Amino acid sequence: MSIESSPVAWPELAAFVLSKELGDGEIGSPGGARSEIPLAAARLAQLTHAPNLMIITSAAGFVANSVGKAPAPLFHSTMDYRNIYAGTETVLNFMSVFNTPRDWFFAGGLQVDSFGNLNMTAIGDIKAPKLKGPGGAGLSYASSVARRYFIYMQQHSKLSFVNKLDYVTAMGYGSGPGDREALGLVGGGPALVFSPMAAMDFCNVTKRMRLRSVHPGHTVEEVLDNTGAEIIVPEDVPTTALPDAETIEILRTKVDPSGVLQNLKGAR
Amino acid sequence: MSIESSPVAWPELAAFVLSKELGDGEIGSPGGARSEIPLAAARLAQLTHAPNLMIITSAAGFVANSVGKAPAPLFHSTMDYRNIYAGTETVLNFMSVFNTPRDWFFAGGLQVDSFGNLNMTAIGDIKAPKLKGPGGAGLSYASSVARRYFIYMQQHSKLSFVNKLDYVTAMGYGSGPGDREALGLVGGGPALVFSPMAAMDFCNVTKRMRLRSVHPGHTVEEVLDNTGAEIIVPEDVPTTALPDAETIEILRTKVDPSGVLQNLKGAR
Amino acid sequence: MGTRTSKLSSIDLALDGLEDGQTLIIGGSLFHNKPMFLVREIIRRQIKDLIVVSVPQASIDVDLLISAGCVAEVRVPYMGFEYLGLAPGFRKAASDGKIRVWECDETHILAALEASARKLPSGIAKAGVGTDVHRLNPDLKLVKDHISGEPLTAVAALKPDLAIMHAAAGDKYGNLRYSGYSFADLMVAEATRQGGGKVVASVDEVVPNASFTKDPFRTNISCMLIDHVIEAPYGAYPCSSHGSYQFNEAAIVEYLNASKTEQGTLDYIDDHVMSVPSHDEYLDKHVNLHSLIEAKAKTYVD
Amino acid sequence: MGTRTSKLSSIDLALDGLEDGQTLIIGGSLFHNKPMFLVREIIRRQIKDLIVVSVPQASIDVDLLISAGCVAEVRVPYMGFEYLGLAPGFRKAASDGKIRVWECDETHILAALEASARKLPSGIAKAGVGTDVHRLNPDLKLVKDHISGEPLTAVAALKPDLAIMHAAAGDKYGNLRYSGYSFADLMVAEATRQGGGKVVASVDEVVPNASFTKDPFRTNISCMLIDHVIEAPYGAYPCSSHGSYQFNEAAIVEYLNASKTEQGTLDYIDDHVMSVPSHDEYLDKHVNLHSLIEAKAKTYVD
Repeated sequence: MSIESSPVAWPELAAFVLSKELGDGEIGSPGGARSEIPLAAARLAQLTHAPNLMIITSAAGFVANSVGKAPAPLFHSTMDYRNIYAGTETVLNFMSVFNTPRDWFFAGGLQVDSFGNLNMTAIGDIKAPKLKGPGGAGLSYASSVARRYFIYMQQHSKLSFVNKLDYVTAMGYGSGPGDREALGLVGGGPALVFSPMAAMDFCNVTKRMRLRSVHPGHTVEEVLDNTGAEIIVPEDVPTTALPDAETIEILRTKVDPSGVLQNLKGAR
Repeated sequence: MSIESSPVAWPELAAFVLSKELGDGEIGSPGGARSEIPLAAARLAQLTHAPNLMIITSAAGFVANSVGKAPAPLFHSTMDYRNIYAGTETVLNFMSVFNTPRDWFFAGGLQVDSFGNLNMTAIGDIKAPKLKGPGGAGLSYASSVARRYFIYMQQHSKLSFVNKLDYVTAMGYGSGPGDREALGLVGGGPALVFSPMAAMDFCNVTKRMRLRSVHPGHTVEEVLDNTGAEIIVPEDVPTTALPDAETIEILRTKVDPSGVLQNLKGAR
Repeated sequence: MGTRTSKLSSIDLALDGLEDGQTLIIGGSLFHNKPMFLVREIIRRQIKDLIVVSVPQASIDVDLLISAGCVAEVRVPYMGFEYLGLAPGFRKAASDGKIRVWECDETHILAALEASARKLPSGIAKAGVGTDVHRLNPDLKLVKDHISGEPLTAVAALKPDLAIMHAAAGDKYGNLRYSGYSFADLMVAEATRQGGGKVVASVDEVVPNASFTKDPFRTNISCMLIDHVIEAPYGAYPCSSHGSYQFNEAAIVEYLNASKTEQGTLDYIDDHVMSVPSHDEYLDKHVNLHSLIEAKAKTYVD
Repeated sequence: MGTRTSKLSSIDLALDGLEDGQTLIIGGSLFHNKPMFLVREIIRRQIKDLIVVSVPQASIDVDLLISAGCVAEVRVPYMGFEYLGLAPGFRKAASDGKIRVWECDETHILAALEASARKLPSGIAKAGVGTDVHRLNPDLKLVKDHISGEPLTAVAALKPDLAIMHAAAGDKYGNLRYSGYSFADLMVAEATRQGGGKVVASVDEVVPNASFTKDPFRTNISCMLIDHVIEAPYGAYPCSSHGSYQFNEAAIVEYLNASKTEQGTLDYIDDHVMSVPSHDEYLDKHVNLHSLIEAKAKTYVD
């Protein structure tokens, strides 16, 4: 079954896979590119296996838990005021946003390399870049303190998965094991990379990116043809599991009742 | 006329003299020893010559202006919740208390020397002090940033006005001109010292304490007999001016309607 | 007894002293609480070579200033339109080498602002360690921690000349209250005021001082940090006044579409800024009552 | 769908893990929001050699712990009873060399807590420059600013093992709301949680979670920072729960008077702590309804 013919849209699959990464009692921030997806992932986790998970809506300082609350629509932005109705229990003063735990956060990037380092700065010569990125946002901060984090890449291509970044905006595992510790980065580094084709994690020993699963409708060969970074490919790479009917039901009735994920550009 | 026979109690005189030091539009914090007096001074200033003066009640983060508001009683402590009724317009989050202007603040001390340096730490050997003071509070912080500050000494004696402090808790003018600048202290240093006997300012050139006025009922000789610090004594030292009837009226009906200052221990 | 001085100001008084080359900091974030009325006024005055700062995110506010030729340097951790795309004016000017980009993380700007607010010479952040940012931005210095010796980033206190921000309500003395989130506006005001700069706030509505004394825990920014208050209803339009009215997505997309060509950008600036010399005229020309009713309604969910 | 876990705890569970020699930080300031019920519980457990921290001010909370022999080191910028006098237990123990005093300014403790909250190795303050504090307290290091080179004080991140605080209201998940000022409690919770320690709050009243969702701007401390909540009505007594009930001045003076002699101190501790094994018994023995009505009334003015 390909994703095109699957019962879930591609952003729904992303939200589902990411939600399974989030543990009960954890505290984290959605955000990054396409923040609808991580926000949905976190709410889905709360309403399934992680009822004590707390969401901090990044720079908007809303701290929320949806369990036992009336369903609220999903919005495109974590800064949307209406997130106040999605189980917000505390509004942090802005500086306190940076004084709170991050068991995880979500990052995006123009480029990622095989050690999970990210470029959000620019492609090409910085003085006249081919593509000027939006900037570092809080990526370097969050990647330095968060217990772990998830990278969401909007495209899977040889231009976005590369062996050498044009610029390092946020450090993942640097050039391998021990680099984070040597620099005193207290956070654990990236845990998962999610793209339209596949999910990748990192080898515990080498800290190199490793193909974890390929989404329905895609193949290992296709992923490698579109990956410029040297990644580890295990002998058996499973297909990314789809959510069961009950989870889809929760996603569509409680997390995203207005169907924002299904209607995202390129969702199908 | 001596202070004993004067129409004002001694803490009222202190509040009056200190209020005259405060300029319109300024922002500052009462606090320090006997905070009723600086709080009354600041409110009196608001209700007389400084209607745009804003009071920050030190560590309690209440920002207040009494102009045009119903009179509220004066309380012994700037941390008393009831100060909320004394024209409080903003409650600062605690860390913001340290991000706000200080045109002035009030300090107390166990000892002061002739350059306005203060000891709040201890008298005697620090390992077994004769008198352990309450500690530095926020004196060193505030004295480093405030545009100027006022020192309120509860006693005027050779033990409290000394040439050499047992410990420097907050730096005034150090050992003279240029010392603050050399250390990068952006605040201007102490402006006035007020004691039960006299008011003292600091010579612009030498930064040494200088007798400015002697309170009714006291003499220059008496002040010097009770001062262990070497201070400048001008040829003519006036008597500290008493408030006029109108000011006393404002003080007693609007600033301190319940007579807290008149009933302070040792007020008469 | 004297009376308190009103800080209700004309726009001319509020922007008096703003000069080419100064450092301007803008409150709000992304599409929210952006003082767009004040941004348009600055463009109309054709101020040049500004160093523009905003944290954590800027969108149409800074992008419009860039497109209008007011900006020499951008200090914004995230310049973009989030789910609506990248920032067209910023991208083009950066690619053409027409602006300097002060590369940074949120925490670098915040550390620099906090240092100013606390009258400290510099601030520190862990962000930047292990990245290229120190090479790209020499104002960010890779240092060793005073105690542990581990690598950190140090940054000098940032003292803006002028801060502009937008709140839902203010009184004539300058107390400000937001309906929704106030983002970094308090820190922006603290850093600017403590650094010796001027703080100007537009508000949707001027309310009595008693509105603040009756619930001072709700005051977001104290009057002591504010120099000028200007009543500008819907002064954040087309951005939101967070919690009071939603941003107008269509109006922001209109800007993005216009920005696809140079002529489109010029026409947009003429239509939305230069040809409407006052806020009233701007509202008359570009904001209809129906969209405001909708923008208010969009702050709720069923 | 799972359900959320309640953090409503027994006192035994809440204080589990507290050991001799640990670092204890106490919320509130002076006579306000002091978690006196928890302080008494710690004394009853006869914990020794604590490093006790409180900022900006401590009074009967820390003084009682000292007099009861629980304290090895005091890290409090101001230890005293303000207009009621100096701190008797602290003064005596300091003069007798029975406790170490970590001399400091408010901003030293705050910089150390903020460093912990932000997961930074150290913090800086201008305070201390030009004073004797670096000589008296070697944990405060006189350093040169990374950028300007000017002298500053650096201090390592402070990571308490246990924080105790008192709020007016809390829900079973740990969200806290104060009626009046919350002083440094938010920073205390942030620093302790981020530093790996445990945060315990007593509340006068447990309220429904909906009480927080209906006005989340009023929540002072988020449940994500709190490990245990204990309902203890009048748990701050004889101190205030700021804005809910006033401190009982006579009861505090009673402590000061008792502390004039060694026997008086012992008797006080026996009477107010050791002889009353539970909060209910404490309230029955030492708090009468009339004084509570008065304490409530004293939070208003006419």
